[in-house]
Amino acid sequence: MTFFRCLLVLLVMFVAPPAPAQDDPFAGLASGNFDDVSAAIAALALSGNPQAAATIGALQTDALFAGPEAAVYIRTDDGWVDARTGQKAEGVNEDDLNPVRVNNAVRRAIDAALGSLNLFSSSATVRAKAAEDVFRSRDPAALPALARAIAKENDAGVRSVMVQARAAARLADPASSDTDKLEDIAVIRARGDIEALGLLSSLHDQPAEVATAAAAAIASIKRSEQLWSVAQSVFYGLSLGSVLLLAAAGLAITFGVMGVINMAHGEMVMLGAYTTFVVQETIGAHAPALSGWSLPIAVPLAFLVSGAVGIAIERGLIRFLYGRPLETLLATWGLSLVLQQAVRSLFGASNREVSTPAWMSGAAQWGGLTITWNRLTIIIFAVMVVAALMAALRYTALGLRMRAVTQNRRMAAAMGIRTPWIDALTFGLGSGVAGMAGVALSQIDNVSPNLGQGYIIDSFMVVVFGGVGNLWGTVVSAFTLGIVNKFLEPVAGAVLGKILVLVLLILFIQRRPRGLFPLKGRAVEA
Amino acid sequence: MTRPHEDTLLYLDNVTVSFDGFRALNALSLVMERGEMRAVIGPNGAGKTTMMDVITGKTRPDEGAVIFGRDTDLTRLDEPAIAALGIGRKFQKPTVFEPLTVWDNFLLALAGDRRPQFTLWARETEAESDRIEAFLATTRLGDLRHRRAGDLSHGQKQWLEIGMLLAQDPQLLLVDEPVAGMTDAETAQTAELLREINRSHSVVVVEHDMDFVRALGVKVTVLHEGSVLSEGSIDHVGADPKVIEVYLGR
Amino acid sequence: MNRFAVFFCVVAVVGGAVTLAALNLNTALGSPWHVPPYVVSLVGKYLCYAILALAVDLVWGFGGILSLGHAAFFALGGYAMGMYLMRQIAGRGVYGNPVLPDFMVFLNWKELPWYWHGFDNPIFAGLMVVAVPGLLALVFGWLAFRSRVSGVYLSIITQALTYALLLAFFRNDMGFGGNNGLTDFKDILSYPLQADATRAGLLVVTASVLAFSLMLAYAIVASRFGKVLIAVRDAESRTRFLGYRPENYKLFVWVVSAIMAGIGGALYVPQVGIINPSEFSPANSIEAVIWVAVGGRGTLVGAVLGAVLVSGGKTWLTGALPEIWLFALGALFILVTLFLPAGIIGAFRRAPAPLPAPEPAE
Amino acid sequence: MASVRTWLRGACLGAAAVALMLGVVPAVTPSAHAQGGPPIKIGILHSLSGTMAISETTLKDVMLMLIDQQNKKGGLLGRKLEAVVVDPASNWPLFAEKARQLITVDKVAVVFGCWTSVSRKSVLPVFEELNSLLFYPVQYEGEESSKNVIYTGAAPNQQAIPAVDYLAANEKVQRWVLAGTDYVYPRTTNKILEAYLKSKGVKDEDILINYTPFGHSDWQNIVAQIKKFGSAGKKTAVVSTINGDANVPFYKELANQGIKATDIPVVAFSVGEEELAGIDTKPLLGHLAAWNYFESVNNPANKQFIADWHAFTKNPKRTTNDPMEAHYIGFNLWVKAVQKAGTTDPAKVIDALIGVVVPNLTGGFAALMPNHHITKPVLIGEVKGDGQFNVVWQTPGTVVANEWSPYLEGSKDLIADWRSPMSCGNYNVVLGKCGGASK
Repeated sequence: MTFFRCLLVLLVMFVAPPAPAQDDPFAGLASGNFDDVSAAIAALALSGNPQAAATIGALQTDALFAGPEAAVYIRTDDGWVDARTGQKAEGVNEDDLNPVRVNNAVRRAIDAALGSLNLFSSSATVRAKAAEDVFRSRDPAALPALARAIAKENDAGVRSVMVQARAAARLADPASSDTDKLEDIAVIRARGDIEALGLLSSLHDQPAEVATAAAAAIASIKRSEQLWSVAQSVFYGLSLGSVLLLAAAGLAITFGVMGVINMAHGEMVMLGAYTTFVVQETIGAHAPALSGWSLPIAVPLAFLVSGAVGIAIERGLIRFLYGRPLETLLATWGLSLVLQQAVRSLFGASNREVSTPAWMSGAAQWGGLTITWNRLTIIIFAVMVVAALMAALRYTALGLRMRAVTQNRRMAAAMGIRTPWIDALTFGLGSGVAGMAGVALSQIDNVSPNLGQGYIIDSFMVVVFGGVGNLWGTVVSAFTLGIVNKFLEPVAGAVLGKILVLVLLILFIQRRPRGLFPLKGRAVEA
Repeated sequence: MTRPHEDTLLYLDNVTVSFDGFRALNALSLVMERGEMRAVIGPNGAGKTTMMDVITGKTRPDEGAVIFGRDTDLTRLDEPAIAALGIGRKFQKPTVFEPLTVWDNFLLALAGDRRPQFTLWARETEAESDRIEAFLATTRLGDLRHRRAGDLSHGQKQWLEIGMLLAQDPQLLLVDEPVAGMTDAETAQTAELLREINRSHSVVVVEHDMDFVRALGVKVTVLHEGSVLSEGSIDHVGADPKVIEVYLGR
Repeated sequence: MNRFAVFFCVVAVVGGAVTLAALNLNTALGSPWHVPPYVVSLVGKYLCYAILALAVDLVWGFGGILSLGHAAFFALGGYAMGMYLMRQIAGRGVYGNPVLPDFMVFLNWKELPWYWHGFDNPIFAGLMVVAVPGLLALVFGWLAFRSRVSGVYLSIITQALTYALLLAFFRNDMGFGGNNGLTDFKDILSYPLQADATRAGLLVVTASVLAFSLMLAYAIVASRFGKVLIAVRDAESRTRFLGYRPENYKLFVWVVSAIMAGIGGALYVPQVGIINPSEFSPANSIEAVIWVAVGGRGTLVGAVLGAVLVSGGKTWLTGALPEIWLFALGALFILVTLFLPAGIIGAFRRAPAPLPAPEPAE
Repeated sequence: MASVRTWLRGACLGAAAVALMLGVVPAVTPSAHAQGGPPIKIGILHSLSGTMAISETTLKDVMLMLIDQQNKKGGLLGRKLEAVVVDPASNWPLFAEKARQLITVDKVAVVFGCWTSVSRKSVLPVFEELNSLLFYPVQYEGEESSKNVIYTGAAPNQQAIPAVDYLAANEKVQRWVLAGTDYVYPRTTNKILEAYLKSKGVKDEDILINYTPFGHSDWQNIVAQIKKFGSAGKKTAVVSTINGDANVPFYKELANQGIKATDIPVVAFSVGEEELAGIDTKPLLGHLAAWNYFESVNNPANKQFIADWHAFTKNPKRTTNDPMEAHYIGFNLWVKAVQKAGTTDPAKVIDALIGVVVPNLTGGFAALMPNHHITKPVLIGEVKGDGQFNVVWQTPGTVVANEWSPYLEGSKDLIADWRSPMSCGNYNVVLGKCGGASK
């Protein structure tokens, strides 16, 4: 508590001119004016009022309400609490209350007020985050607190962030000495990320020596940034490639292995995404404790749903059309219209929200590389799906039969394999894989009836570019197309980049009419 | 590149073809005289069809040369160019143009200008009709002239295809398993037909059916694992211990 | 596909169009015989689709080339016509700029891009309607057929072609009006487009072009060239061993078909009043293939019938069952492929003679 | 002097035309005043399938609700209203075909419809030719004023410019990313904004313009580029005219790359409650949108509207959005004008419409101005955690639309005024004549 008091006293010395509602900061909170609310937050933090932390915290979670005559209440699970007294408030009529609204300026004031306090939190992550907040706010007022926090800090990682925060704050402080500033620039230069660049670029009116050091640091960060950007593009490319791979993997089975031109493939992906939505809603309604797990739970379910629909399609439609690939194309096109409209009738035309679990949100910084968790998860997921698919084809009895049937149907039938069932299961497998792709795509794209449409053309391109009938070809092709696209995009722009990829693909097919990895041998030639 | 001698029509020199490491033809060399009929036999996978593919330009060899006539290297040409030189081919599975009539099948096969700018304006001439009539007679398909080729029986399709081959008027005919799936009577008739063709054309016959080969009574080349195992009359190769081992030994 | 069917179709198309046009122009508004202008422009649109369907049937039904990008040629022809119509507006646009189309004015373009020059001349524009799709088809076809790209590979790269063009024409920097495309046309060859007589005239012209295309297509497929083409479709490698060069045959029919589609597109634009990049969308190309499949592949007349019936059905269903018409349309495609494999025309043939499946992906 | 004479001549012609119409029309529709006649048909031209169904289906539903409510109030002119719904399937030529069908076959009195500019452009000649009436409810790029279209959505100055002003004043933004989908609305809006920002002293190097294709789904580089652009030491904001489907992946990427509204705020002109319904908004707190209506506006009329909407759709979670309010205003404008004119004949209703004032849902009034656009308040909202917007700023009154932007070279001298005698959609005030820019 003493630290808290000291900090507040120090804050008084540096904080902006006093707000009009300083006598009663709570009245400021109830004013409905964003400037007054921001001022009230700062004033409340200074006031030493024991209710300050609770009130500001409530504001952050949208739980603060203003009533008539500048009354301020906090909404809690057990009812209304008067913010001034911390006592339970009786007889509050919700219709008289208005939420205390927050805008970005207020949000920054909240971050600043809470941020400095948290430098002394018992949790290392909270301290690190607080230091990061100070780094971003570059508020010289936080310097004394930082100094003590650094002295007290045992965790090396948190400590280095605090040092960076101190550097940022000192650089923004006109009172700092040049020696300190030079040292600070070195610290920031070592941090070397985009925030560091932003901070250094914003330095103005510095002594010549400091300005030179800053310019050198900027140049150095920019140089390393350029090197990292290659790695970053590779990551983007892998990420795009993994999306393409997921979308195309199922098609590599149904189209590549079975030769069925399934225009409703995209709809299988869409069904997977909607399955994810339904799973999430069901879990949210009946087992909220599991909600972080809804994605892993959705994966097998999406496989089953899309797989079952796939088997139904094969039994009901496609089996009548074997040997007539182009008729299959038309019938499945009709089917895709029906499926889209069915989903539209069932779930409505608008997007459905599939939320991202906490463990997939945000990004990690690795050198100059930003790696977003959801993308990384999708890359890993894609690789796992394809590995499982290959293993299933190679090592399971079903896979063996599938290969036998696709290689020599009559011989397989003669050996007692029930080929119609194998056809249905193969098609179901391909569709199920598409369904799993839908789970991943729900994380980065719209969950709407049109979801599948956006991927069908790309999927066919990937399979054809890789070489029909070759799963490895599909893998190489997906990642190649992804990476080429992402290297072209910064140069040519998103649209031209995509056009270029398509043109290159057309030219490539002219050179190698059977894709990257054609199946060779007489069987194919005949 | 030297040719063995003046009368050589086709000379395969050290031809090698491999698919994914599997050698379908392994340094195959073969000489054929003008006017000769040659039977090529061998177990499955011996490289018979691949040899035909190489001669007709469908497959490019990894090594070696195929010399046709005086000094034409077939490995540099594609299928239509080779066909234009006068090499005709009949496939193992009869492939005729099923939606077209028997008559039209012959019409398309007749030697003549193959370019689109010709066929677009071409009208059937008297001479063409006469020749088609002649082939209809040779192949005994006269009554079926207006039937769709797809409606013919298997044997009739085989004959139609051989007839179309004749209509091309090639110097060399490559015939792949002409009697597969035929009745004994049809087989005998086919052997007769081939001998008749051989009077004016050189012929290579690939066949499994030993009786048929014997009935042809021509020089036989035995292929095994992409190379020539033995060559000579049917009795000669039949007595060759290597041949016996390959055919009977496993 | 026989002479009689083609003749009947030609008579029906031209006769029907002339009758409609006459009834539209020469009867009073209240008369039971009156044909409203709505029907005239609707039928005109269907007939343009029929030309596209015919073009698809020529390459798919007879050449075995399943193009999933034929709408690209249709749209290119349409754009050439649209550029002409745009130049005809000259000074009557909302900004009154004598040269620049409106969309260039408000995007602050200072002068006409080079490729827009000449389009004020109807003869040049007409030439481009033929030349642009024709040249694109020539280059694309020459590359593809020479390297023996066929089967699904060819279908997929035709789709890539139209998709690339779709993206390209969406770009505003291309100078074709971006997503909005070209619209707000005033007149064609100095006839006002909104006049009933112009509409009726366009209908008759479209019908005549369709009839001519039908006869041309019939002449091609009935010639010895056509027989070779069918041979190529069903047994491409066999024709090679006979000494034919399938690539040349395919290329010729491909270019003819592209030009036909381009002309169809050029006639389509003045009748619907807009051309924009969505005409390039792969779905449109697939729809054109579906018209042919519904009518009967390889029958020419079936393509015309399929285009008119499916488009007509779409017009009716989107009005009558707006909420569920996709179910009906989707079901139609499924049922036709399952129960009428040779299309409507095929179902009426004496002997069931389904087309042999084309060679497996080569 | 010449220009005045031309103006007079134009005015006379216009007046003559109006007189002619007045003389002719009653003969065609003699029963317009009859009580209890056949139902009045109202065309609804919104895509129910295809890519635009996602946005337009809701507008079809809201029209059905409004018509239903009017019928419960006893209809209009003593007649019932009847909706004619068609599906133009996100296919632009089909829009024109369906418009013609609605007007000539179904003989509707008015059409409410279209979302994209291209669909409006496609049907425009049809409405002008047949002299019918279209209510267009979506914010658009301006640069148009047709006699036969009532624009109830915002023109750029009713949305974009106030938003930029807000950011510059309240967030002290100095660097701007103008990111949009590559089509005419973002192009024009960004052209206008660029000119506007430069007129406010923003330098070239502080403006980054980026265009992406429709339905763009991989935003990794672009978001990284924005982050980089924002690291130059000046407060940076993104002005997004990204369209429809592309928004969800864009915001998901923003959230994942950790771009917070307190660092780099994004203000969007095409993202409303409906679009946010597909996104988890917790990471997006504080990003902004500029509209003329938000569902969260606290106002009795809006509460009633939302309650009616939930009851009509039997779904207490259905959101409302800006284009729905536009249809609400448009429908009421039309009803009032029909009552004023005493007929549903479009030619007369068009004349009666100008000057009609109806309440909007944000506590003010919408008046139809002579340029066929309505007056609108501009609201800036910040995204809340529950997918709603928190209104943080609002224009003090309503704003009149600049259908022709003063910031564009070609249109700075143009105005629209559909009152006789001028009766012109592109009147050049410099040349003093109807029909385009001075060049």
